[in-house]
Amino acid sequence: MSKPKVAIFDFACCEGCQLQIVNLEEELLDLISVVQPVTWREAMSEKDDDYDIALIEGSITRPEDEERLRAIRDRADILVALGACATIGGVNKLKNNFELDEVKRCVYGDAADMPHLDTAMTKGADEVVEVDCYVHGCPMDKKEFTHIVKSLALGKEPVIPDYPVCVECKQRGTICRYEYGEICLGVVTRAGCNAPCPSGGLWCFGCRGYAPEPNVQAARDVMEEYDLTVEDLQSKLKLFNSKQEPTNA
Amino acid sequence: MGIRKLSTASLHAWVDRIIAGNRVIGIQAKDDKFAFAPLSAAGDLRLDHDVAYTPPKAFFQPAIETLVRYRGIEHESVVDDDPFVLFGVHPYDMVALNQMAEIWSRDNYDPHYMSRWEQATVVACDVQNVSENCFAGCMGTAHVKEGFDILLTKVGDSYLADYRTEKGEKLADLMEQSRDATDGDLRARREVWHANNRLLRRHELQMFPNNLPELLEKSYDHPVWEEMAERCFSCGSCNLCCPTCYCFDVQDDVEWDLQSGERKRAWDGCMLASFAGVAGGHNFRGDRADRYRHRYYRKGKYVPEMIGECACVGCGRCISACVANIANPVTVYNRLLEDE
Amino acid sequence: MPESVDINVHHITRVEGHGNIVVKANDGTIKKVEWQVPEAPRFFEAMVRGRSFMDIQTIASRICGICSVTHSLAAIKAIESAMGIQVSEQTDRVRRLLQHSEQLESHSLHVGYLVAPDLLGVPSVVPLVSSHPDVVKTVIRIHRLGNEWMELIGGRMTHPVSIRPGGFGMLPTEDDLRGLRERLEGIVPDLKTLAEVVASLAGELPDFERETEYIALVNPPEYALYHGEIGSTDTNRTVPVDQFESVVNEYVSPQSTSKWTRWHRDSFAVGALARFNLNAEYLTPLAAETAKTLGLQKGCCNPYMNSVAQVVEAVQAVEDGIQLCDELLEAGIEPEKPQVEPRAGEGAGCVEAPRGILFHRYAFDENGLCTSANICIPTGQNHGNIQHDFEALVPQVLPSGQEETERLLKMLVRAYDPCISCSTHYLDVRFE
Amino acid sequence: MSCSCNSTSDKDLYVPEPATVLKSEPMTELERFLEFKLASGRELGHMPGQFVELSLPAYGEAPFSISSSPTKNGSFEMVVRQVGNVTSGIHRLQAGEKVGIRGPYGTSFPVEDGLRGQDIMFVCGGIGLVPVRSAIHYVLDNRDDYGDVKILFGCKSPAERLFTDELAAWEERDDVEVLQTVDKGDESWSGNVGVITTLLPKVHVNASNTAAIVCGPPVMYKFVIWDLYEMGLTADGIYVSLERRMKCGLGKCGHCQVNNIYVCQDGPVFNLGEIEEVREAIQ
Ligand SMILES: Cc1cc2nc3c(=O)[nH]c(=O)nc-3n(C[C@H](O)[C@H](O)[C@H](O)COP(=O)(O)OP(=O)(O)OC[C@H]3O[C@@H](n4cnc5c(N)ncnc54)[C@H](O)[C@@H]3O)c2cc1C
Ligand code: SF4
Ligand code: SF4
Ligand code: SF4
Repeated sequence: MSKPKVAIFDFACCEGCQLQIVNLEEELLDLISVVQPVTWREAMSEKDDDYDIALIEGSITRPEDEERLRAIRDRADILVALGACATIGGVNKLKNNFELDEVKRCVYGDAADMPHLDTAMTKGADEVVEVDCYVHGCPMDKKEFTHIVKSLALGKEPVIPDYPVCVECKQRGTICRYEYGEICLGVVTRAGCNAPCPSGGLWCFGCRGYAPEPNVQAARDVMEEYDLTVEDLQSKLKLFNSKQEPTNA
Repeated sequence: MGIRKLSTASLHAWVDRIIAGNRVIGIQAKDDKFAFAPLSAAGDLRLDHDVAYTPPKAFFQPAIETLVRYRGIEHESVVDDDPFVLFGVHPYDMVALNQMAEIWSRDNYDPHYMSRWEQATVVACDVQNVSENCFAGCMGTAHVKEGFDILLTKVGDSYLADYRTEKGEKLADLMEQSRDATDGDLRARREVWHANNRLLRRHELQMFPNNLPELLEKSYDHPVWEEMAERCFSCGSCNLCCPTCYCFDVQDDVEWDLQSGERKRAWDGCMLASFAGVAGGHNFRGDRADRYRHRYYRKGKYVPEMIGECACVGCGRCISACVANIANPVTVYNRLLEDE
Repeated sequence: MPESVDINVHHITRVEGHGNIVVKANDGTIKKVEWQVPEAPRFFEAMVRGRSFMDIQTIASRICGICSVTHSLAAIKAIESAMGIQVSEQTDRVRRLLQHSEQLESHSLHVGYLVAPDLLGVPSVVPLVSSHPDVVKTVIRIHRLGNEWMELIGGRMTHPVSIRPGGFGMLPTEDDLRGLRERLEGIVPDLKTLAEVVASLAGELPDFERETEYIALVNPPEYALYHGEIGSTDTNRTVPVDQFESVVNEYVSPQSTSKWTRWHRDSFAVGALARFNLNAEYLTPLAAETAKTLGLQKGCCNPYMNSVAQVVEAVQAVEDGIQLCDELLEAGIEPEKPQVEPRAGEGAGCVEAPRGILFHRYAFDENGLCTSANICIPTGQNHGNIQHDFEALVPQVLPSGQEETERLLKMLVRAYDPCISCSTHYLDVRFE
Repeated sequence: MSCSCNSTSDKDLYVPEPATVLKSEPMTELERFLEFKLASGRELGHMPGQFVELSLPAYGEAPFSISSSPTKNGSFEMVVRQVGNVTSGIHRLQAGEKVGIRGPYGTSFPVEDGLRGQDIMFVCGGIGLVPVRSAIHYVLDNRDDYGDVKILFGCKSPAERLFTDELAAWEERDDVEVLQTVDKGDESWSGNVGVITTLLPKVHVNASNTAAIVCGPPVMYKFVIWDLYEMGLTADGIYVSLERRMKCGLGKCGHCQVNNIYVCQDGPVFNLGEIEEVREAIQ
């Protein structure tokens, strides 16, 4: 089997996920022993439209980006969504909670009506095209990324956790954020990141999207016990999971 | 073997001598909780801890461990045999470790777990401060009679060190300024045990634990399972923090050569949604309530039927860990008893 | 020789974010020289409205993956200023220690992975792996340390989680700090090697100068990165951070619709070179020596030298990092439990990001919910200056032909180390 | 039913031993037939109904029943349905390649002693034929030791039928009664159409001397067992093989636990009498 050709594309995002690829350091050399990058604007000048695997970073926020993504989908055998912006729309989806016109006016004032400032509702990649594989997280976890690349190279379905972040907190011995009276979305969020946020002194804000069958209703029910409000919870859920069911906690 | 008495100061001096020659894992402060961690000075040891946040099983069955290393089809067993001293294990956790040793060694002997167990010198310590949810007194685990190499009990301002094994004696040999315990000391120690039996009851189980299998036998269709599970996140916290839960998952990690790598096992939990799911989408315990019930049955019936002891040792960790506040075994078992 | 060129670099490579270069000249007459930024706008200032002050850092960090630490710090400082919070000396030190990790990580990434290929005439770092393996390994070691340092203090690489309003949610232990200190000491030889390599290639940097106003934080007698006021090479007057709007003077350029900035001149520059020009005398000893080795002198106005200034700053970050470790270890680490009661207010926060001075301003209501935000980003501040550099450079280099012109323009853009995804929270350019 | 694995303290039961693929060929769209030989040359030493953990480095391990009879020497056979990672990896195996084997594990159909002299009825749905085939061969290779032998086999569609040659050969024999059905027929199929329970009324059994061996998808058991009771069989005369998620095969990982039973150790073959009262066992 010849090395699969990989192309990396970015849409609206902070490029932190691409940075995680660079952060592989020496392992980057191992990576290119298994796959052959042919297009990667942030790191190399060469470009090639012939590729097997397309890695998509960023959310889709403009009609022209949808077209670009469709063209990429057509060329790629496997399309991988890289990071929260691409997998679930990520933080960019916060915008969807406002009137779009008002959002533009807020940032651009009188210039807001100019056509190039047009923005549409933010979408994750799979709201535009079919996605074969998800690398969750904001930013994605580089270890999980390498696991996924190796799996693709082996023709294997990557094993992505389908349980909540709590599991990884317990595995790490991290003290539960609820012990500090804070809302942590770990209970409804898909693990796989190794819980860096709760372990690093923050709560989980749900960047990996919901775990399968999240019990959001239960989360709503327990708020009172911690002197927290459902509004607090809703607000937290919106941060990374706006307009993605089930948000109506 | 024997029982020695030493002052708190000599205890510290003794611990420092142990540290000088051994890898010591000791109970220490972690934020405003306590956790076992590598100990570098006796001053960091907190024998007054209420409960170790993560149970000591983590040092025998690590959260993630390598079982086998492979290169192509050549497989090689990976067994950790680095000796260590585990310092400050509470009695209920000691009971849990004893159960685990029984389970991991019976039928199919597990060299990975058992090697660590055999290499460990366990210094248990009677409880000085009760954690908010401990109910060990109800489970008969407020005090432990065996399994440890040394048992420390604080009596007044001093400690009694009861060493039972050769490994324990080796450590005890490092004590300076200690004397044999007197009958009076032993009486004082018995009082501590009695007191602890009363104090470690933050929740009161209305029955003896050995009646649980019978009670559960009759409770399979009780509404409590559905009612409680309604609020369950299927987060597995109650499993993973439990000193007697040992279920695991196994996955292969592969190197970049795509040929060699490691087969690893990691903590798993029967409360997690896909625990009993198989390829093709069928899930043998797809309902939250079924999973919820399974955990209580496992603690109160299945494991007891296997090893003859209740698998809940009353540490109360699951009660604290459950965000939904539904994981309290005492609440559930009492409810079953009430409705009988 | 009258030259005709038609340069249209659609999405310049090896920079963070999307930028275009358009140059059109007919028979030596320059028709068009433009630096364009077609990055999709992301509307951060609008998105943060209604969010709790406790979530602002999490969101602000996402403006840019490469400067996530400094965006976080600027946001936190603004929040604390709005809520009237004083942080402890320990918090202050640990934050500065964290900021240095990003300086090291970002500068080594930029110089090693993005600029070095230009200096060595290859399209990416990949060919260097076989042609200059030792250099690549050195860069990797430095970059890795920057990242692991960031992870240690910030809780992870990229988008730190330990920083909270009022203090840290997670602090390094004293053992951590001792370990870090040792590693920082250990990286010094690699930094020296890097400096030597860059010095040996400095001849490849174009000899182009343009009188420029440089703007950076100043806080004598330190090489200001975290505290201080806004200084300029055009004036001795400094401006308090809270008045940053009067410095950046955002305006809409007639040639493009992006908001540009200017103070005393048509444009100004921020970044490593700006900081060096304003603060060189306060460099730590080895950093000062490195500047000498590299031939970098105060008053330099060759934008290509920004990459060289970054190397100097990488050394500075490590030296000052060691100093901060020592100070922290001497004082001993005290647990922190930041508890902040929200109150209504408004505040600005400023830090030096790797790419230059960065401003955040937020207003909150009495529940601590954000009511408005203004974020002014270094790359945004540099866009105008890049344009003016282009205008000065193109006539000089046009005779060397299309290819060379294009190469030098791309190198120029890269020298600024633009972080375009940052800048597009508010900036967009009309382009054809 | 005995468990053949014994505990030793000096051996790591997680370390598989190498085996060579002798044959690997497609059977149906989803199933592949594989024949293996242990590299050490030793016989696997299994009994019908037992399984092994097959390990494919980098892909993982999964449990598979041994489909060949212990009466066949020198090699053992498996049929693997492609459903996930390990099974997809196995489907790419070619003759000559190596895999890892742990086992045999679990209980077996008591063909060796318990069932001698009895009439035996095999009831298999789909891939359930795979483990049962081991017992069928065992019984047919010792044909004189048993009474009447009936094989009932049902499949979703004709294309999914396994071991069609062997089924045909068994049909030819006059000492075996073979009945087959498919849930949904097509032009290639002239036999019975209907679920497997539609075959049961067609056979006559001497209930007091008949043992039924039942294996198939989870949904099948309840219905088949119900009908067997109707026919007069008792739980003690019915043997089932259960499938659960499995990781270790050693009674530790907890995945296969059904109430207090570990399917990997106490099963996969159970006398129905043992588990009839066990909730969750037969769904
Ligand atoms: C006793 C027993 C005998 C079996 N015999 C056969 C057989 O002869 N032929 C055949 O094709 N299949 C058989 N299976 C099912 C087979 O084990 C699964 O299809 C296989 O585990 C799927 O693995 P996978 O990696 O391809 O799928 P994935 O979905 O990628 O599974 C990942 C892991 O989950 C577990 N798992 C998933 N599905 C099952 C399952 N159905 N049973 C147990 N564990 C599972 C395994 O540990 C597996 O490694 C048997 C199962 C058991 C328990
Ligand atoms: S802990 Fe939560 S927010 Fe943090 S990386 Fe994991 S999923 Fe994302
Ligand atoms: S069930 Fe709960 S109380 Fe009982 S041993 Fe486990 S964690 Fe402790
Ligand atoms: S900890 Fe509570 S919510 Fe989580 S799985 Fe256990 S019972 Fe359910």
